[in-house]
Amino acid sequence: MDVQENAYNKRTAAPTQPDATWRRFKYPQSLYRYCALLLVLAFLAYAIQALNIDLARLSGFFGRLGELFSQRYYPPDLDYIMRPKYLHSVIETLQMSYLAAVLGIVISVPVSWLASYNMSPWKRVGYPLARLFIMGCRSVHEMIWTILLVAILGYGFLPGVLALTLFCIGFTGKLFSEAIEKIKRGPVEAVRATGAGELSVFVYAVLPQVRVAWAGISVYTWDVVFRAATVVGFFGAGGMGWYLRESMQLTALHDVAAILLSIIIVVIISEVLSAWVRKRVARAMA
Amino acid sequence: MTSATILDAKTAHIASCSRRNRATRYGIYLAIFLVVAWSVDVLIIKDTDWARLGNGTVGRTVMQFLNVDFSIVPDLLWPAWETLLMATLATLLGLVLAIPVAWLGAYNITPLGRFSYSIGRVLMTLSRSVHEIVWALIFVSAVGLGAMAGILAMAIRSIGFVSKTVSEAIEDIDYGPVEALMAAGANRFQILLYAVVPQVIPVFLGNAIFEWDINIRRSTIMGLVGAGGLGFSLFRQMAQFNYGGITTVVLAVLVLILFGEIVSRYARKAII
Amino acid sequence: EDCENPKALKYSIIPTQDTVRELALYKPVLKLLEEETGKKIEFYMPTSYSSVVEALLGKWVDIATLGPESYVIAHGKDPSIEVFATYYKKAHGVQPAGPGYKSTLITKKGSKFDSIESLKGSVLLLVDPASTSGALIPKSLFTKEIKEPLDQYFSRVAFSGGHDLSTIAIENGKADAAFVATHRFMNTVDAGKAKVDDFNYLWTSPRIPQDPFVYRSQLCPDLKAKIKKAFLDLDKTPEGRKYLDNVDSEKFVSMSDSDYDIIREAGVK
Amino acid sequence: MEVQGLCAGYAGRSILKNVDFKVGPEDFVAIIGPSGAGKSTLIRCINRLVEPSAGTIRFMGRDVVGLSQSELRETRRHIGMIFQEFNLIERMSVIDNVLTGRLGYTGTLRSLFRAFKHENVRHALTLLERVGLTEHVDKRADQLSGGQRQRVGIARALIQNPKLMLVDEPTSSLDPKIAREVMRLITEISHELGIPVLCNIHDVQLATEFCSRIIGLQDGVKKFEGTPASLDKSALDEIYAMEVL
Amino acid sequence: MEVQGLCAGYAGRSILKNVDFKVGPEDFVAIIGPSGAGKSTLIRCINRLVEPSAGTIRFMGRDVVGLSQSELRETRRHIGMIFQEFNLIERMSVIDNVLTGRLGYTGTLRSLFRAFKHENVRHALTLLERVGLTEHVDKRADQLSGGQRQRVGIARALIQNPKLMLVDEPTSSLDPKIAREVMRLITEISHELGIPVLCNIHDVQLATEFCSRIIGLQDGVKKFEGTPASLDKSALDEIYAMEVL
Ligand SMILES: Nc1ncnc2c1ncn2[C@@H]1O[C@H](COP(=O)(O)OP(=O)(O)OP(=O)(O)O)[C@@H](O)[C@H]1O
Ligand SMILES: Nc1ncnc2c1ncn2[C@@H]1O[C@H](COP(=O)(O)OP(=O)(O)OP(=O)(O)O)[C@@H](O)[C@H]1O
Ligand SMILES: [Mg+2]
Ligand SMILES: [Mg+2]
Repeated sequence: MDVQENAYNKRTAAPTQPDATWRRFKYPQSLYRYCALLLVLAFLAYAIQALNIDLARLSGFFGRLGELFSQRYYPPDLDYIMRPKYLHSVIETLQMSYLAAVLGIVISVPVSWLASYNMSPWKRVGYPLARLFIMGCRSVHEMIWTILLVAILGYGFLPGVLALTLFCIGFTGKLFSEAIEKIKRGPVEAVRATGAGELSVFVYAVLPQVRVAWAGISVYTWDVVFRAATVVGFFGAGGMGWYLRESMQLTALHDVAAILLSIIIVVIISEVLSAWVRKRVARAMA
Repeated sequence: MTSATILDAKTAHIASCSRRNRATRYGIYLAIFLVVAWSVDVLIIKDTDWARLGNGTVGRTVMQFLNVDFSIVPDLLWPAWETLLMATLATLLGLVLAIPVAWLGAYNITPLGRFSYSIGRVLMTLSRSVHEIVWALIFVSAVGLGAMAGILAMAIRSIGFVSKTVSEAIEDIDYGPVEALMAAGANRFQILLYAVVPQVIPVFLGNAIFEWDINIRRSTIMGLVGAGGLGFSLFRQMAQFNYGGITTVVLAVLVLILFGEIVSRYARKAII
Repeated sequence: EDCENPKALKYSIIPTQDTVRELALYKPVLKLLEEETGKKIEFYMPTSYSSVVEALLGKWVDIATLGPESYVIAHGKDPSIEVFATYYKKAHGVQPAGPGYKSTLITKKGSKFDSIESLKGSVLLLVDPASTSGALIPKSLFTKEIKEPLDQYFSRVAFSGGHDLSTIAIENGKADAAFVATHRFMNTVDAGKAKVDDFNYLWTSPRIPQDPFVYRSQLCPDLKAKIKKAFLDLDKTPEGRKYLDNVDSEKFVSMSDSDYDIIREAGVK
Repeated sequence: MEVQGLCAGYAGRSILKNVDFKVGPEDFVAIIGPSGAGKSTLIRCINRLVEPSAGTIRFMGRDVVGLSQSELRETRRHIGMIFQEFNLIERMSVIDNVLTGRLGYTGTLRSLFRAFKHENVRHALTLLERVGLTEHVDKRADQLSGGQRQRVGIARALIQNPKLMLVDEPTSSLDPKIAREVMRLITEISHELGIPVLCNIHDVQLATEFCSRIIGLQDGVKKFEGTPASLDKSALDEIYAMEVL
Repeated sequence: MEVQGLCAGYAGRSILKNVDFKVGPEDFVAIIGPSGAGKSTLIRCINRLVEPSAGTIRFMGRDVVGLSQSELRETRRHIGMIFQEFNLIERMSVIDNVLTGRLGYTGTLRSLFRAFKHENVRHALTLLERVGLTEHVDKRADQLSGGQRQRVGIARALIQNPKLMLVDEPTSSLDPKIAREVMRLITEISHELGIPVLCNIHDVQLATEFCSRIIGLQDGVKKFEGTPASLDKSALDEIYAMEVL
C-alpha cells in the first residue's frame, strides 16, 4: 500500500468510527454453523457404521478396478454386437426411447405448468395434484415400473414404452416446472399488466423464457430415457436390455463390454446430433 | 414520412415471415409425428397381443396391486431408513466428485481449453451412459457385496447429471458480475469463487436435492448387490407374489421422496 | 501352510422364492455354522446371481449358494470354486425325491395347447437367461425334441424373471407355454397361486441337480471340512430341520463337480 | 381514477402508508420522491401487480382492489404500463414484444399461434416508427441498448390503447433529448386519447415541465400534492428531507 | 491517461471510430451522446472489457492494449468501474459486494474463506456510510432498490482506491438529489486522490455542472471536446443531430 492510499484511509475513516466489531456471521448464526458442520460429520460416521460399510475394502480400489477392466472387460467382443439380431434390438431400443420421450415430454408440458409454484394457473387443486403425479412417477425406478407393468400388461414393448413414459414424466415434469420457477418475473408482470389471460401469459412470458432450457432438458431427457431403455428389456419389455442381462448372467464380461460400447457409441452419436439440433432449434427460435 | 403503402408492405412482410417460421415449425412437428407413428405401429400396434389384454386379466392384476397390504409396514421402517442413508451418502459422494467434472466441462471456465473440456465431457458421458446396474456389478468386483458397491454405483451415476447441469448453469451465468470483478483486477480463481459460484449455487443445490431423490429411487434396485434397504423388501414382496405388498413398498418410496420434497422446499427457501 | 484361514467367513446366498419367505430361519443356520467353524459369519443376500459370481471371483465371498448353471459358469472361470453339498428334496406333487429337480413344460389345462405339436407358433416363457431349468435345458434338450431353435418354433420367446411369474402367467393366459422347475412350480402351488391340476405337462427333462453350495478351495482343508459338516448335519438340530422344511428338503447331501455335467452337456461352458 | 387510503408492503414490512389522491382525465401526474420511497410500489398497486393491503382504487367506475381475476384482466387491458426495468421478453423480436400489448384483446387460439390481426401489426409498426425504432423491428429485444429497450416498452404500452397509463421512470435510460421527446410523446398521447397518466420520475425538472400535477412521496407517505408551480424549494426539501448521504 | 485512434466493435460491426482524447490528473471528463452512440463501449475499452480493434490507451506509463493477462489484472486494480446495470453479485450481502472491490489485492486463500483484512472491512463500512447504506450492510444485494444497488456499485469501485474511475451512467437510477450527491462524492474523491474520472452521462445538465471537460460522441465519432462552458446550443445540436424520433 502506498502513502497516498494510507492517507486516504485516514481521511475517510476520520469523520465516523464504523462498528469495528462487524462480523459476517453474528453470534447465534456462527454457533449454528459450527453445530451444523458437526452434525453433518456425526451423520456421516453414523451412516457408514449403520450400513456396515467397511472402508478398509477401498484399499487397492483403483488397482482392482484397473485389473478388472484390462483383463476381464477388455477386449470387448465386437462380433457380439455386430450380429443383425443385436443391431435390430438397438433400433428397437432407440424407437422405444424416442416414443416414450415424445409422449412423456408432451404430457409434461401442461403438467409442469400446473406444477410450477409461481405460474400454476390452478394453485389450489391443480398444483398439488400435478406435483403428486410427477412425484409418483419419479418415486418408482424404471426397472420396477417395468416389472409392475409387465405383470399387468404382459410381455412386449407396450409395458416398456409405458414404463419409460412414466419415468420420463417424473424426470421432465420436475425439471420443466423448475425451469418455470426460475423465470424472471418482469416480463410476466408486463404481459399480465396488458390484461392477458393465463394461457397468454404462459405462451408469451413463460415459454420464451424457458424455451431454450426446455429444449435442452428435452434432448437430455431423451438421452436419459434411452439409457433407461437399455435395461427395461431385463424383464421382458423388449430391446437390448435382454442381451445385457444375458451376458451379465453368464458373466460374459467381454460381451457386456461390447454392449456398453455400443450404448456409448449411440449416446455419443446422439449427443453430437442433439448438440446440432439444439443449435438449430435455438437459432430457429430466436 | 412513411406512406400507408409502405406500411402495408412491411406488415405483409412480417406476416409472411411469421408464416414462413410457422411452416418450418410445422414441418418439424410433422417429422416428429411421423416417427412417432412409425414407432407406435411397430412397437405397440403390431407387437402387443391385444386379445390377451382384452380378456379382463389386466383389471384383475391391477385390483391385486390396489389391495394394499399395510401389515408389512413395520418391516419397512428400518429398510426405509437404510435406503435414506444410502441415498444420502451416494449423493454426497456424487456431488463432491461432480464439482471438478463440472469445472472441467464448462467451456467458459475450463482451465486448459479444449483439452480439459473434452475430458470433462467424456467423464460426464461415461458416467451417464452406463446404467447403475452395470456399475453396481463392476463395483462388486472392486469392493465386494454390500451397501458400498451400491453407493459407489449411485454416486458415479450422480456425477453425470449434476456435473452436466452445473456446467450448463456455469455456461449461462450473468456475465455482469464477472465483468465487475474483472474490472476490479480479480484473478480467475477469485472470479470463479465470487461471480460464478454464487450464481450456480442455487442450481447446484437444487440438483443435489433432485439427485438425492433420484438416488432414493435408484437404491430400490441396489438390492441386486446385497445393499439391502427397500429394494430388498420390494424383492421379497415380488418373490412372494404379494402384489399388495409391492404397492406398499412403492408407497414407502413415495413417502421418502415426499419427505425429500419437503426438505428441498425448506432448503431452497433458506438458500436461494 | 499356504491356505486361507480368514477371521470371518463371508457367506452369500441368492434369495429364491422359498428361501426368502422366512428370513428369520437363516439366523439359526448361521449360528450353527458359526459354532461349527468357530468363525464370525458375514452374511450377504443380494438378489442377483451375477453379483454373487462376481463377488466369488473377486474373492469377496468364501461360501455361497449358486444356481446350477451359474455354478458351472463360475467354475469355468475359476476352478477353485468348489461345490460341496446340496439339498435333498422331498417328493411333493410333480417334484420327485432326491438331490435334484426337473424342468417341465406346462400349458393351461383346457387350452388348445395339449401337445408339443400344438405349441407351434405360440408364446413361450422362459425364466431368465441363466436359469437352468427355465432356459438352458429347454434350449438344449428340448430343441433336440422339436429339431428347431425355440425362437423359430414359437412365435415369441420371452423371459418372465421367475418360475412363479411364469406359472402365474400361464394361469392368467398371458403366455401359452412355459418351462418351469418342478420344485419351484410346487412352491407356487403351495402358495395357493396355482393348482397342479390346472396344467398340462407336455414334456419333462432328466434330473437336474439342486442349487450347489460352494466354497473357495483356497480355504484351509479343516475349515472346509467344518463348513461341509455344518451343512450335512443340519437335519440333526430342530432349527436346521425347520430350515430344511421351509425349502421342502429332508437333508443336505454331499455333491461333487461331476454331478453338474448334465448342465455342461446342456451347453454351458 | 381515485385512490383512497392505500396501504401496501412486502412480507410484513409496510411500504405505502395511507396514500390518497385523484387523477382526472388528461391529468399528467408525476410522482417524485427519494429512492426507496415506494414510488414503484405505488404504481404497481394500481393494477395490482403488488396486492394492496388496504384502501380502494376506483377506476372506470369500479374498485380495482375487489375485482375477481377475470375482471382484473379486463381492467388491466385498459391500463398501459411502462416499467423501470423494461421487462421486455428478451428472446422475442421487437415487434412481437410490442404486439404482446394486444394480448388482452386477442383470443386464446390466436395468441397461442402468435397470429395477431393485421391491423395490430400495422399499429405496432406505426408506433415503432413513432418511437424511432423502425430499423430494429425484427431485432431480438436482447440486442438493444438500454434506451432502445425502454422505447419498445413504451410502444407496447401504447398499443393497448389504454385508458390510463402507469409509467415507472420512462426516461431513466434515455439521453436528455430523447427523454424530452418521450415525455412529449406520452403527453401527446394522453391528450389525443384523453387519458390520464401516472408517472414516477426522478428528474424533477422534467416533472415540472411536462406534468400537470405532482405528488411527492417520502417513505410511503404523501408529503406533497399540487401543481408544478407550487413545488417550491421548501416542498422539495420536505420530500427529500430524510435522505442521509 | 491518453487514448489515441481507438477503434472497437462487436462481431465485425464497428462502433467506435478513431477516438482520441486525453485525461489529465483530477480531470472529470463526461462523455455525452445519444443512445447507442458507443459511450458504454468506449468506457469498457479503457480497461479492455471490450477488446479494442486498434489504437493505444496509455495509462500509468503503459499501453493497456498490449498488456498480458496478469499485467492487465494488475492494471485493472487501479481502475475503479461503476456499471450502468450495477453488476452486483445478487446473492451476496452488500458488504461482501463492496469487499469484492478488494479482490485484486487479496490473496487466493484469504478470498476462499472470505477472510478480508480487517482494515478493508472498516474501509467498506466507512464507504457504505458515505453512500448512505449503513442500514443495509447485511442485506442481500437483490433486496435493494435500483438506487440502492447503484450506490453499492459506487462503494465497490471506491474501495479499490483507484487511480482512474470509469463510470457508466452512475445516476440513471437515482433521484435528482442523490444523483447530485453522488456526482459530488465522485468529484470529491477525484480531488482527494487526485485521480481522473471518465464518466458516461445522459444528463447534460449534471455533466456541465460537475465535469471539468466534456466529450461529445455520436455514432462512434468524437464530435465535441471542450469545457462545459463551450458546450453551447450548436454543439449540442451536432451531438444529438442524427436522432430521429
Ligand atoms: N420485492 C420486494 N421485497 C421486499 N422489499 C422490497 C421489494 N421491492 C422493493 N422493496 C423495498 O421497498 C422499498 C420501496 O421500493 P420501491 O421500489 O417502491 O422504491 P422506489 O421509490 O421506486 O425507489 P427507486 O427510485 O430507487 O426505484 C425499498 O426500501 C425496497 O428495499
Ligand atoms: N454485446 C453487444 N453485441 C452487439 N452489439 C452491441 C452489444 N452491445 C451494444 N451493442 C450495440 O452497439 C451500439 C452502441 O452500444 P452502447 O451500449 O455503447 O451505447 P450507449 O451509447 O451506451 O447507449 P445507451 O445510452 O443507450 O446506454 C448500439 O447500437 C448497440 O445496439
Ligand atoms: Mg423504483
Ligand atoms: Mg450505455
